[in-house]
Amino acid sequence: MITVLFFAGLREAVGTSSESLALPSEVNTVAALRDHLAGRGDKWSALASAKNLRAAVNQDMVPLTTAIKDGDEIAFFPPVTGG
Amino acid sequence: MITVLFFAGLREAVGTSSESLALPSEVNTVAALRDHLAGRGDKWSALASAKNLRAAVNQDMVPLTTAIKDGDEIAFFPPVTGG
Amino acid sequence: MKSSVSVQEADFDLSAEVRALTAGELSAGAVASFVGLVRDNNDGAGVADMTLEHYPGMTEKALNEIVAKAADRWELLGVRVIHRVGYLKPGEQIVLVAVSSPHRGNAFAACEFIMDYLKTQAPFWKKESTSEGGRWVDARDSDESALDKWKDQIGL
Amino acid sequence: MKSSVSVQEADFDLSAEVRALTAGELSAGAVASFVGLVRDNNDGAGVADMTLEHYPGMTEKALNEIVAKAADRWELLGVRVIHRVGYLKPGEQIVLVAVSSPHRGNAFAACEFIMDYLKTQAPFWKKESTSEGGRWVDARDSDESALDKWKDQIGL
Repeated sequence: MITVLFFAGLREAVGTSSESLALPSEVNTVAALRDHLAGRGDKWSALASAKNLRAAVNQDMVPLTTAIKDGDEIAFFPPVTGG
Repeated sequence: MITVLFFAGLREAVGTSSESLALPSEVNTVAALRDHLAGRGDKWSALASAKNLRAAVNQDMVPLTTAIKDGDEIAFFPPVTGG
Repeated sequence: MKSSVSVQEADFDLSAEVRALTAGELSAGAVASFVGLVRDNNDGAGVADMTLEHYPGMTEKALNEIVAKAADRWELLGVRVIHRVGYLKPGEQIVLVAVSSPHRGNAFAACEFIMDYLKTQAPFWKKESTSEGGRWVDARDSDESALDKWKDQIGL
Repeated sequence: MKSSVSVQEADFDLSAEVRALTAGELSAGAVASFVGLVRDNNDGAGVADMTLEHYPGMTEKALNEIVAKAADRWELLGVRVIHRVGYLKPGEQIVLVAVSSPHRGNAFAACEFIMDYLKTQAPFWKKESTSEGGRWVDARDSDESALDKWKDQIGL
């Protein structure tokens, strides 16, 4: 199982803040996970159309090319705007 | 008449914080005034030996080559160390 | 070096934080600090209030990593970071970064560095209520380019 | 831009000064501030206390000129400068420079610029009581070279 989190405008677009799912065997990068989730269609396509999508794996901000594995916590979000 | 002020270590060296004097006719720059005062000898020679002597004319920091005239307020002091 | 990072809804007192940062540390000659405030306008629209969302867990981790990066590069005695979350109105304090050091150059550089990295690396998101409705604040290109300054200067 | 400069024996409260600086100014998103403190050591000797002398009249003039120079170069909303004189002990606050601006880059640059110019252009002198007796503090070469940074960067 992996945990997937969504924040800010992306959380509102997909309509959920987190879900747990079994990692499909062909999904081994953050980008592949994004495509997998976006492939559900409807509101999930927000993941494909998001400008400047950012991601974190186990609470480190990472490029979308980063590898993922079972047990990881993966977060998707827009560019941060704190401070 | 001009007013001459001394600050910090230089004030202690010459033993006074201010004096008024008639501007001698041949003294027409800050440097010439310094030499004139240092020429009194004794403790006044501190003006000649001061490393990095700084000066202000009418409360503006200026180079020692600056011209002075009757009525001016001239200050001599070491490099500043506030902040 | 002592450092402390907080993510909280509560407001903070700048004087009290700076006093705590330098308490008992008499070799600290310099404290540089930054306070970010909610502005009443942004991108041409009035802002009535704002809600700050964050990523609990990652937020503290990201802030501590940014502080550690600064402490590697400059001689620092203490760093305090506070970032508020939740509901905020114009004029309210959002963020504090305070840095103490023996000398001012290091304190200024580290304080600005931490703010610049926080702006693009710490997981906070602002949603504004404006006269045109609610909207998520867009990231600024100038925040990305602020990082380039550090990359050029110190090869990060 | 609103600005205010004080030379005083009394201590100051950082929070109160920053609050006053930004009061009623809801377009201020950023406040950078600097506090200088008396250190308990300098040039290898312990410092028991310190006396700050200044040039009454010129001091306020010099500080106002430095603030005006900063306001010419950066978009600022407010500047507050307080410099204490008289008798001070280690840990006490000596100087405050606080700068408010819509955005942080201008606030940081102007705050550091004002401190760098104050260090070499404002007529204050420190005399320390150390274990080896009283001594006037020597100016630092690093304070002169801090000015070069601004000359290089902005052609002053």
